[in-house]
Amino acid sequence: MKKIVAPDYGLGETVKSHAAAIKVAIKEAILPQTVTSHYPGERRRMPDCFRGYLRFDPEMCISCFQCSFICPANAIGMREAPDNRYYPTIDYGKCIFCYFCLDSCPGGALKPTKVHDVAYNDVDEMLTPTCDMIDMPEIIREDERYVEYKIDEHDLSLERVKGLDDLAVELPELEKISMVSVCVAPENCLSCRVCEEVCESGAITSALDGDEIRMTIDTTTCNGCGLCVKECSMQVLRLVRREI
Amino acid sequence: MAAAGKFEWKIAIVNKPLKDKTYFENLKETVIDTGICSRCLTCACICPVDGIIAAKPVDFPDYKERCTDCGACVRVCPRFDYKPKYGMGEYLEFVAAKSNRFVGQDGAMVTEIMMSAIEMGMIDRALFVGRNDEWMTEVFHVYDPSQLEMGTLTGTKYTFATVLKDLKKAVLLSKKGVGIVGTPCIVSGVKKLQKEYPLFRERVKLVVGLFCTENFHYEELAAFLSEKGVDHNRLIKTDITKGKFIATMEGEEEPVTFKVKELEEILPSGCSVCTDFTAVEADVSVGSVGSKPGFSSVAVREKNAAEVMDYIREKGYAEFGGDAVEKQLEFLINYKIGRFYVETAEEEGRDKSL
Amino acid sequence: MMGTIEALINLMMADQVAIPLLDPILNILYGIPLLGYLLAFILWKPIFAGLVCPGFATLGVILMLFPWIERKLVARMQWRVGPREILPQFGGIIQLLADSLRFLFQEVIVHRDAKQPYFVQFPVLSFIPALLPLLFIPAGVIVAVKSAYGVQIILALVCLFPFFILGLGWASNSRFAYIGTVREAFMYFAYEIPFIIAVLAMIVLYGTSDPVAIAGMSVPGIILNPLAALTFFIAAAMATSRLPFEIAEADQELAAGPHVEYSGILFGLIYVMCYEKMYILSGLMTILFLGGGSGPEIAILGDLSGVVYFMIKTVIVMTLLAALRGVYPRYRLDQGLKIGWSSMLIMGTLALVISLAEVLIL
Amino acid sequence: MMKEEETRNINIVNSEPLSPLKKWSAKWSLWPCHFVTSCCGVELAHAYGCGYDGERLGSLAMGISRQANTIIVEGTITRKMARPLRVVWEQMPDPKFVNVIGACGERGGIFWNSYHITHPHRIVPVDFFVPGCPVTPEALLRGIRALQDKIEGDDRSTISFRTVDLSGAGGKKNRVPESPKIIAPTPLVKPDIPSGVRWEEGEQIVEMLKKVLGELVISITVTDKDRIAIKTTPENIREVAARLSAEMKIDHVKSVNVIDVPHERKFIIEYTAGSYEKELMPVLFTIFADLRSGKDEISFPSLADIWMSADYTERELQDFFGVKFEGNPGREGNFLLAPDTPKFPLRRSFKLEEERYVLEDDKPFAPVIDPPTEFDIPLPPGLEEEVGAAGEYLLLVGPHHTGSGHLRWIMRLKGDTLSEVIPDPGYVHRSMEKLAENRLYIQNIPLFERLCIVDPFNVNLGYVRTIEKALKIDVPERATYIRTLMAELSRIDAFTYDAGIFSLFMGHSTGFMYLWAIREMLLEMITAMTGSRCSPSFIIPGGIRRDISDEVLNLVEKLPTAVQGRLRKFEDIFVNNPVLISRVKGVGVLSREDAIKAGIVGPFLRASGVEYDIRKIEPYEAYGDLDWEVIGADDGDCLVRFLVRLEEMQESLNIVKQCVEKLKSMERGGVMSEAILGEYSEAKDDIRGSFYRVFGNLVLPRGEWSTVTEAARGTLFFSILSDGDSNVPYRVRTISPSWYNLRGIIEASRGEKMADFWAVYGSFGYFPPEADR
Repeated sequence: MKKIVAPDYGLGETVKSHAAAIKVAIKEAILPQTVTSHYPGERRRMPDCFRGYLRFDPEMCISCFQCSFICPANAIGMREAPDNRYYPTIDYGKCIFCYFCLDSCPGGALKPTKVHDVAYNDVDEMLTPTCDMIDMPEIIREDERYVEYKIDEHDLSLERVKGLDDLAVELPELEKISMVSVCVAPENCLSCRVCEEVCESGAITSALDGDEIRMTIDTTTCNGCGLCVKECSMQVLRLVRREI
Repeated sequence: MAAAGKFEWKIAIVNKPLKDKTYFENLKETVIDTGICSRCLTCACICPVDGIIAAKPVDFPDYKERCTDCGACVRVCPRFDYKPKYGMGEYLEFVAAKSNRFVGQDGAMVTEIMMSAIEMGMIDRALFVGRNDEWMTEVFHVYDPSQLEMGTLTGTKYTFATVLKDLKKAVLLSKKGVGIVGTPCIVSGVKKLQKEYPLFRERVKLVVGLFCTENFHYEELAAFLSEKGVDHNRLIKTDITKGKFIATMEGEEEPVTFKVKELEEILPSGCSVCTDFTAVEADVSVGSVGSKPGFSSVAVREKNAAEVMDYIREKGYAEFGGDAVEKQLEFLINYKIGRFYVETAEEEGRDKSL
Repeated sequence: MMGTIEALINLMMADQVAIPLLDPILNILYGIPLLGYLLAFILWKPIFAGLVCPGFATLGVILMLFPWIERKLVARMQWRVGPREILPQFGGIIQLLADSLRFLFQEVIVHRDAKQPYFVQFPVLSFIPALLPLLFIPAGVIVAVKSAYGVQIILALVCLFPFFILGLGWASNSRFAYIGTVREAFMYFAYEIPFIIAVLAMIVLYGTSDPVAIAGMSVPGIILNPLAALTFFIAAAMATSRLPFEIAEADQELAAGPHVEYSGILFGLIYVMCYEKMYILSGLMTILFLGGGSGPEIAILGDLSGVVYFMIKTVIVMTLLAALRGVYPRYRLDQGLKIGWSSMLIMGTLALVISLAEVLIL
Repeated sequence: MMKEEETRNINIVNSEPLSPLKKWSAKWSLWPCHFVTSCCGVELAHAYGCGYDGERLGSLAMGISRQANTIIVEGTITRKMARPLRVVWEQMPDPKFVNVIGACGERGGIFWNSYHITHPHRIVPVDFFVPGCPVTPEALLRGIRALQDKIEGDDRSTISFRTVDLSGAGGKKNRVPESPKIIAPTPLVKPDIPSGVRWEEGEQIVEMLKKVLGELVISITVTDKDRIAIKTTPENIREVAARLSAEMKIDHVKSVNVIDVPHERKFIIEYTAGSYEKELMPVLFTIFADLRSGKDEISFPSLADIWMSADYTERELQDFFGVKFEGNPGREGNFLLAPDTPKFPLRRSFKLEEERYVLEDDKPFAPVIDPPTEFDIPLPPGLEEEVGAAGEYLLLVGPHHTGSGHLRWIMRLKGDTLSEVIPDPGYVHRSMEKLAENRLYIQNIPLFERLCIVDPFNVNLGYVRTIEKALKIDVPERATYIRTLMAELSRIDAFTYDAGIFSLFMGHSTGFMYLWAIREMLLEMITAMTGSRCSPSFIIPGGIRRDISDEVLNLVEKLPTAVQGRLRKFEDIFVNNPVLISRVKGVGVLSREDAIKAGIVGPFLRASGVEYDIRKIEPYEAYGDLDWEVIGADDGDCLVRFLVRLEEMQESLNIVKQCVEKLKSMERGGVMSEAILGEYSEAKDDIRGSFYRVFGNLVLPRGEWSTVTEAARGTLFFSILSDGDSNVPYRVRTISPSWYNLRGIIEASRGEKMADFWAVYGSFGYFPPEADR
């Protein structure tokens, strides 16, 4: 263990350290290393991975509920859209911007933005319905420049660039892991058709076939949301990798 | 694994007598409303939407909205197509035994068998019937002998248990297997489940049946007992010996006693049609009748149960008191069969009179 | 009647502030009746001293600007910007105007437990010791009241300050204010004696206590007796509760001590008073140690040249006092007392000895 | 009442004839009062620190409510804090304004169903709500700007959306899925289930224990490496503890825990103790006993006189469970909880609001919480009389005092000398342990991160390591280095925060600002790596969420020298300042024995001469492979406590350097353990797209899993009790370093001068949200 010894000042050291303190103060008063960014006149340019307000793309959504399930703050509620599909809504009065939802979204329907400086005058307005999440939100912007923090070997300095920072972010496309639902234990199936009811893509269908019920999973339309697997009370279904 | 295209499987449709009604309505009309429902809750166990509840009588309150009409309840109901079982049934051995490890009613052999099965690794959980402070029954998943310390798991409960309602959950959570303890009707339910669905065949590894004459509805029994002066808040122990019901209460030296016969007035109709006293279909049946006081009679019927018994013997967990006497059971077996015939006759008579 | 006015005007005209730069305009203005009289009145040196400089008008400007200077300076030391957006072109120079107007318009809360009449009176009354010394402080040759005992009078009035702070704290009837008050009282005893000794040393050295005479000395006091200057400076820091001696107000410990219960314009007054005190002590320091308004004559400004020098020096001293906030943490009460009673007392005594020695030798 | 209040202040500003002046002055002079309620206060400090400098907008962070005109409610308002909020609001002269920042203050954020929070807009009228958790300083300033606009007459939200028509061909009505939570019925709850790890020294210790304890115990089990569970009975536990303390030199308690097992009608009372003797350092001794819960009052013998470090924790559990610890010196009344909190909220019979996953109407979902009706917080009964009789007086510091943080210190003063400081914590108690019992394992990562958002990675790591230990997962090497790097950045983060507050307490705002400049750099780094300034939730079981690019690594590589450059100035102006040295040297001394007794941890314990650093004695992550030293000292006063941490920061920078070097030489990618990813092995570079699929059904093996982690301020204890079936934990116990150190503050400040309390307080780096949990 490296031991620290408290300094013991004699008169000389006292004067010296007084002088050192004053020297720093004078130096900074004359040539300050100011690091202030002048919000709202300018705004900090955040990295692309910054977690701000979310955007939503209904085309990519598979209504798998995973964003809602994972949300630690229960800020995401799925709401039935006019086309009878369930889409997420976000209550920013609860959202903690952890982006667990974005990381969970298997279809890539949730997209990040760098919007984060928002004030509401009514707490009920903070619930953002799906239909508002699709386009970039507009915020009041008074900035004319954006600031980039530059850190080099010597110091942190601010680099000011004229112009507006684009707050929309396009994340690089990731290789999607595509899953499909299959029945692994048909003999346990109760033919309760809960899977069919829960299936948003319509891949699971049932039909009467003589004195039997024929359950079908259309593996081409199945989007692998996994809800049927989760809801099946006998656990006869399983998600497996889609073979390409 | 899954090729592009279609994945198909087929399930046979279950017969329903009332064609234009849903399966649950079928069940309701043929079993529940006719009073032959034993309240074993096999239907509640299998119901995929978890809608059937252990009310009095068993019900699916919002089946109009929630029921998917899959027929599973009808498929597994042991009373839907009821063939009463009776007698002693087949068994490999019938012994009197007393656990050395556990204290309970009589020989505490139910506990011993289950705990040994867990110890052997045959099962990883056992479904017991416990009770809360109000003496209402509740399901208890036992994983470890230490859970028995609180002492509400052993002993007769006399009221209907909801243990089967939890079976599916237990089966799905279990990694090795599940053991279940129940009255003959529950055992029949489990056997029906096992017959219908491989899931239960694979996972329910041990079914312990109890000797049973009847069970009561909690509310009715509670009302009856309080009429007799039993305060369930202070109730410590109940027992039936020699045709007498004995309830010991905290702070009172003299227990309340009355004749068992008196209980017949609140006997549920489902029990009155039951003729199975010894849980004929169980893997092993346990009861107190047939052996000397302090011992349990154990009728080992299946191989898995025999393995457990061998294990108990090997470890010396139980003291064996020789063979149990089948003769002593005859009275109760016959009593139950007799009751059935009287009831049916009565009912038929009534029908005729209408 | 007319005669009296005439005499008065003559008296005023005889002692006018001479500003060569403005002479042409002034000469025209003097000719306008009434306005001329008014102008003559204002430019009459004693009145000018009281109303314009170093009196009210200057004080007002100082109070509006100096906290801004302080905030800007400290902000600079602290790698930030300080007030700005209110008037970005001028670095937010009118920040204090907004703050003081806000205080003016804000509700004044006199809480139930306060000693109510005094609670309101003390902040107002405290202006007496704050304003009176200004009459004796000469800005160059301009002074309101000439007195051979000017320095002593200033000293006496300045020493009244702590009593008002004690009063504030007492009237607030709050535990934090109470502790702050006690601390203020303790600190008062600690700095007062070295403070007076330091001034005494200078009076001994100069052989006079007339501020005008002292300010007119050829060699500034700081060169003659730097130790006395240092003692005075530290004592001034203590008296104005600047860091590292911001012990009575100690924001993090006592939540502003004696001022904790004040709100609205009453707090505004106290806030202003603190800066007034600083202004007066800095002015005194300028006179005693920095040669008052002396400096290379700027002919075109006439008498105002002394005023300008005086103001520049005073503001520098104030800035130095303010800058301490950026450099030092806070002492503990007992350490503050120890410094007052030991180091500073010794320093003050030594300063007195030096003065005596200089007087005797020279 | 509230409706009138809401418009009152803006009406005052609008009233003629001076209204333009009033508006203008109010607009440019919005002084927020010092009312730090929760962790968003960190970002408030940033907004008013040198990085953003709120003073530019005329908004001077002024401490005192009487002189300020704005309250910025920083996040959670607990039931206990609700009272001061109303009081502060009422103390403030009209016109006054309230902004709420942070999700917790709006609809509860991550604590939305906590039993201890309230909604501030039901207590005071609120002008603006700023979303975020924590909000960014820019968002906070946007709130100020919005308020300025409102004063000028333009009252609006600063965001607007373009509504897109979603209507399409109606499909079939779909079934709503059920909750993803799996909760096992009547689970097995047992703290001493062996995990099957071979640990030979453990066997020897068990032998030793058996000799010492003999008949007093029921069983002694080695449950895991470095954890031994001793089962005893309530009657014997005092004797067991006394013998362990006397004969085995087990000298401190790391955690006291109560586990409610209602279905078995019992409570398990658990003391996790440890020793600062060299050879026993890493071992956790869990001593537990079953306590039958009957209908009467339940009591258990207190061990506070044997191990003083158990004292406050026992008091806390008394509030939580209603288990009376017989013999605990605590006063009557609640210690941590507000007077009107539901009784015994951590019992399992107390149910929280369940999550809803489907929004049926447009109404946002949050439980309705009635605000408290009384606004004073009672003192412990009898205290005032007692103090009066002793010739002392009471000074109540906090919770809205400039130097109190978010708790109340009840000071007993004799003259200027502190005879005792009685802590009144719980103002930021957000019931994390209870919430954790109701959430998926994975959802608890951000939850626990809110313990301490100035030390996010370490808290994160503490929880995640516990899960990894239970699942026996090995983390890929690259991930361990990144985690170590992050943990060290986080350590610097916490130090700069604490040192900043320390300098502020010492009256030195320049020191504060200098550190805040360094913090801006650090947060810039953390944002570049993770995307969030203070709450990254980046470390997940099996690795980290995504790999870090080389550009970011290049940035991080430059950080140490840049930080050191600025740090030198800080040292010159603050650390070496003779005024500071004279202020803190020899103040608040805790000797080695006192320090251990009081149960303080981390650098503060090391400053008292105990060589205990979990990173060294039980190296986790990459610490074993790196070259660094443990820093300590002997004096145990405020100065060395501060200097030790300062030196530790240098050591951290050194570790950061080494980590970056190593990472640069490593191949990119593969930062998730494939064992946990299962079929989703493509996600090993970036978890995006598979997060829920991988972690949604994470279930821990049955048993209790405990870890200690060296967080910035010391030992962070996590213990997860899993029933083996549920995907939510049965009980999570966490004791944070600040909670341990609370006792240290009390002990060190005893007998010091009143002003020195802040030296002691600051030197301990106490962070109330971390302590209150």
